[in-house]
Amino acid sequence: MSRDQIIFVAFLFVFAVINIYLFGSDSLSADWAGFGTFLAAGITLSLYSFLYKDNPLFKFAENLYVGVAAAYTLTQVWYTVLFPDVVEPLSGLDSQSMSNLWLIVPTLLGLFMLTQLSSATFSWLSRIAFAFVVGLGAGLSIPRTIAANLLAQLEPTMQPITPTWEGLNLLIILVGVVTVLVYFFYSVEHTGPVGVASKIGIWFLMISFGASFGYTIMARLSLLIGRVGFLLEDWLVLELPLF
Amino acid sequence: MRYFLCCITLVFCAAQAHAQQPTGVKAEDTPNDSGGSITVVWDYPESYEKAEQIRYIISVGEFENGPFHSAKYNEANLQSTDPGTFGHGEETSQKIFARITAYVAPTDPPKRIAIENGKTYYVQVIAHLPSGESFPSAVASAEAYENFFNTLKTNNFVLGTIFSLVILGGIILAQKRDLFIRRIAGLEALDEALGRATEMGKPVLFVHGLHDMGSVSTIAAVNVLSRVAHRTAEFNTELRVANRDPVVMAVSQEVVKESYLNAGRPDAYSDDMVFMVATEQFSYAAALDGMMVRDRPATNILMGYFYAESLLLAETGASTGAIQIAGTDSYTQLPFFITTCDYTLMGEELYAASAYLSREPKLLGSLKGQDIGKAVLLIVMILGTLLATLGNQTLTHIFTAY
Amino acid sequence: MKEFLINIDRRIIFIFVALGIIIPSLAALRLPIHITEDVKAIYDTIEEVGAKNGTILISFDYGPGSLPEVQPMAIAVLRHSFRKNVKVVGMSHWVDAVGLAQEAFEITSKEFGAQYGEDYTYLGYKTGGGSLVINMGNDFHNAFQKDQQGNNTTELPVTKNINGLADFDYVLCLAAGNTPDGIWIPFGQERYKFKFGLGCTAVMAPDQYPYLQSGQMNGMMGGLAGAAEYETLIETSGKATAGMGAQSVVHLIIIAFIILGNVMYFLYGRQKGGGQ
Amino acid sequence: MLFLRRSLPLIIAFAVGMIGILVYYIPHSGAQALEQELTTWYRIVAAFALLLGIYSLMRLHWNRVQRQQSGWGYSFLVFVGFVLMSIFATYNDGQGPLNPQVIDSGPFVWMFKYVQVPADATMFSILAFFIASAAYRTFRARTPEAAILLVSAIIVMIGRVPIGEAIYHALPEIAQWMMDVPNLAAKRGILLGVSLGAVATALRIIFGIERSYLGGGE
Repeated sequence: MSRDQIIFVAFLFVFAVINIYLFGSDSLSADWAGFGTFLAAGITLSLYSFLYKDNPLFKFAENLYVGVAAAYTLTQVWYTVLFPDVVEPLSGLDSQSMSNLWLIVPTLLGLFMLTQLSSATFSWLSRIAFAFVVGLGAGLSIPRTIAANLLAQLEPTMQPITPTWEGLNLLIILVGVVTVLVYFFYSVEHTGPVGVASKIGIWFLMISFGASFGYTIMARLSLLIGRVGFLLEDWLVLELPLF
Repeated sequence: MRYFLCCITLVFCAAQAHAQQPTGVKAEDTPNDSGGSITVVWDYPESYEKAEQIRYIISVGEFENGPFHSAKYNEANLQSTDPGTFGHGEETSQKIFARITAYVAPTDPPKRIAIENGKTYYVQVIAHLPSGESFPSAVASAEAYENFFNTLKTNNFVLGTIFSLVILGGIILAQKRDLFIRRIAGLEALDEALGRATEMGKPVLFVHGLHDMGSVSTIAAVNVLSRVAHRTAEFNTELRVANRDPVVMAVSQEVVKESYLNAGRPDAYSDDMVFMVATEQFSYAAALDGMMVRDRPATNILMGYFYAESLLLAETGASTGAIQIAGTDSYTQLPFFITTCDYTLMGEELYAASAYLSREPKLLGSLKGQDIGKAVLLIVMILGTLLATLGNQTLTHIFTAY
Repeated sequence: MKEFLINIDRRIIFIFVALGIIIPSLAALRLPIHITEDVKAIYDTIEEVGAKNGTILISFDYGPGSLPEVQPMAIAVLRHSFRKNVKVVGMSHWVDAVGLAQEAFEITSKEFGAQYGEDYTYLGYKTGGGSLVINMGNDFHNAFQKDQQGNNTTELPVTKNINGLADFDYVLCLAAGNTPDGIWIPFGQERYKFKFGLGCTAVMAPDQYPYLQSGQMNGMMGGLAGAAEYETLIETSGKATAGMGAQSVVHLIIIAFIILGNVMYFLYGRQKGGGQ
Repeated sequence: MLFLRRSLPLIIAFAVGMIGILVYYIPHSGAQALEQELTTWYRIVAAFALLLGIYSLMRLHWNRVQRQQSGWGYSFLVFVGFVLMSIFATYNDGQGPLNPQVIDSGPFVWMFKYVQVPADATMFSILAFFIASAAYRTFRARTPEAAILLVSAIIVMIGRVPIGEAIYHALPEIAQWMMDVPNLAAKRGILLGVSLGAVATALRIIFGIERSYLGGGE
């Protein structure tokens, strides 16, 4: 046996022993909830085995998850969109709900979309559906982007600069916004005053990327804290804090 | 003395009573809506204290001489804070307005009757004092109708139209002649890194992000790949292109093949240079990490849209000592590339690089149009702040989303 | 020593991180939590809505991948709402949020005896993103004709008087993706002018500051730290507060690694060129 | 035929795109009704797009299984998860697929809680370890810019956790200022640029200049 195989077997053994103890001592109840916690712990640890190296246990959990998650999406689409918004209104059509007949249009477009992966004879139908979704999405977004991301962002930038802390902050914000825009300006070479401005822009960008960087690290660590909490409290059933 | 004081109070009360009657009452169709609403405007009382005491009730009737019924309106509107409709001037703070959408008919039980379009309504504003007295105003009339243009969005419409014309104009211009784009430092770094791989006689690894061909970043990445492939063909360096999406793989094969053909080295191309690695995010990263450690490419190029796997890829690449050039418009992943790669194309720089390399009119023209847009925003912001500091907020108000 | 430090197996570093989280999790390391204005603003708004017995909309837009960060926010806000008699309507733009939202409602409604339909409802997931928000803004009952359990929204006491998004006293988005800046602000807040707040993963938080200053968003909770602040404000100790000790310790470890790594980098110089 | 394949999609994209823009500026009830109808359609077509995504994912794995490509066993596993979960969804805790979904009990909920949640939640937490390793081995101040980035990251990381205040009382305020001022400025600059880009891309789509979304075969 190779070293990796020994580690693998030892890992399974330790996991089994712990669980036998947990079920034996009634820390984990012998029902679906208890079995679920056992399974969840198993999946969690299988995924962490990636830290040692990429291995079948990790791939097992990862691929099982992909299938389950795909089916979960399918299920929600059926129960809260397709069934109540399409199937029910169309199957229960009567004289009062004739306006629901319009739903045939998006349903057909949706079915057209599914032809994309079919033979070449029909796949052009999917282009009509894509044209509808992408075209409408583009149209709806243009005025709203201008309102929410351009105008609404310009107005608070253009405020009176007063000789106070707030005024200073407003000035710094103005300098930052302007220089960052200069950095992302491609029609002029970055030399002379433009070069200086774009250099200042880079500093602002770097401070903000630093903030994002710190926050991202924070986020990943929080996730790990959450998982460790699950293993300690839900699986090993420890009363925290111990000391 | 006491008598004298009483007198003054009496005179003052009389004057006050007269002043309690709401003045300047005007009614008109509520602008920028689909009808069913009338806006009533009247003067603000002389002082804040008085305004606090008075309770206004609006009566609506279908005939000039009544009967009038009390109206339903949104109480939150009973003030003058709608600069979009009434402007920013000093005089707006001297007006009060209410939007009426229905009135209550005195039937049993009382019935809510909605304002109809195209029908004349007569309104009266009644001021109620804490003392129980009430003072009705003169009657005003108005008709509600549907509007065809939301004037609050005029600035939005104008800005959008101008910007659209600039972009479309830029694209048309770019089809006629080549437009100037500044030197992009990342592309020079790219050439240097490719040269390094040639010197060392080690392969170059090109890694696509996770998005499919529908994404702008993937299209940009493919344009960069075309340049990379051209160079590796010239330098006779080994190139490997890693993919997650089958369509991106097929497109990349075409692009690499064409670049090798253009460089006069069709013999050096094989389909195996462009390959699928894995479909799942972490499997993709893990497989590529393995490849980096085993084959130790001299140069790693990571282009496209990346998610959390960016760190796994760039960290392993850096630890093998490879020169790494990254480019992504995924701003959350940029910091990881900046700290682990030798050069990073940040956000829009990736698109600019792609336009620079492909010289496609739609990309070049669009980039140019966006540059003009940025220049306008830049000037507006500087001017607007200057003016605002000098006490003139006109420009700020023009560029406000209402 | 130098060789060891440079070529250290990364699995040794992994162990440091694991211990840096496990030990503080076992120990009672409680530090005072600093409240930021952005989180306080959300708390204050819920208080205000409670004072007038109003209704809020919570959009659950996160999946299990950010459960440890965002779920504590959901639970804390729901606790606060139910305690103050704020009515809550829940919905999702993210498909895998459904099970998590359900669980958050289940835990908190039991604690405060909140009644389904009277005090809260969960409408479930719908596709469409921006289109859905436009639909909800124009005609709420048309966008969500039924809740997840099949009840008509025109009949449920908590939703029957909601005709459009403007009728909500507050819209709070709990997000792990682009739903606030990609959907709620441009397609909803921009037009219907409702008060909007956000609870999001730490990854997203820095990107939201422009919207906070412009007032398009009135408050924000970012990441586990934001959730811990909210838990502190409502004076209940939840998973986020408990995690702050470990978070503090492990941040120090990471910072130490960055500094140590850079010191070595400047002492021994950079090594480049593939395959040392 | 060429008209149907090439021109018709472009005409549709142009028409619905222009309607999408114009109804924003028209408060008339007719325009609003049109907007409401079109967005309702959009939502339903978007649901089919999700189905398409799932179908193409499954087809990809099916091809791997069929051709027995290396690692096809894992692709098979995707199917196992998918089929099992779909059966539970159809069963719907005894209610069947034509009733509202049962969301508080049954094997479907169990699978979500004990398979999907732990797997998804764990996946990204793995990165915490790699960040630590990268912190030691690769997060380098290679350039002055990267140095600024790292210093800013360190300040924020200490300032946002309780221990920061214990180390130096003003640290949370400094971190907050960095977020509120320089970070905000840069993010707003990026936002303005990105929004202009987004509007430009949307315009190119509406005017049929950008066609990549229609797939190849032009």
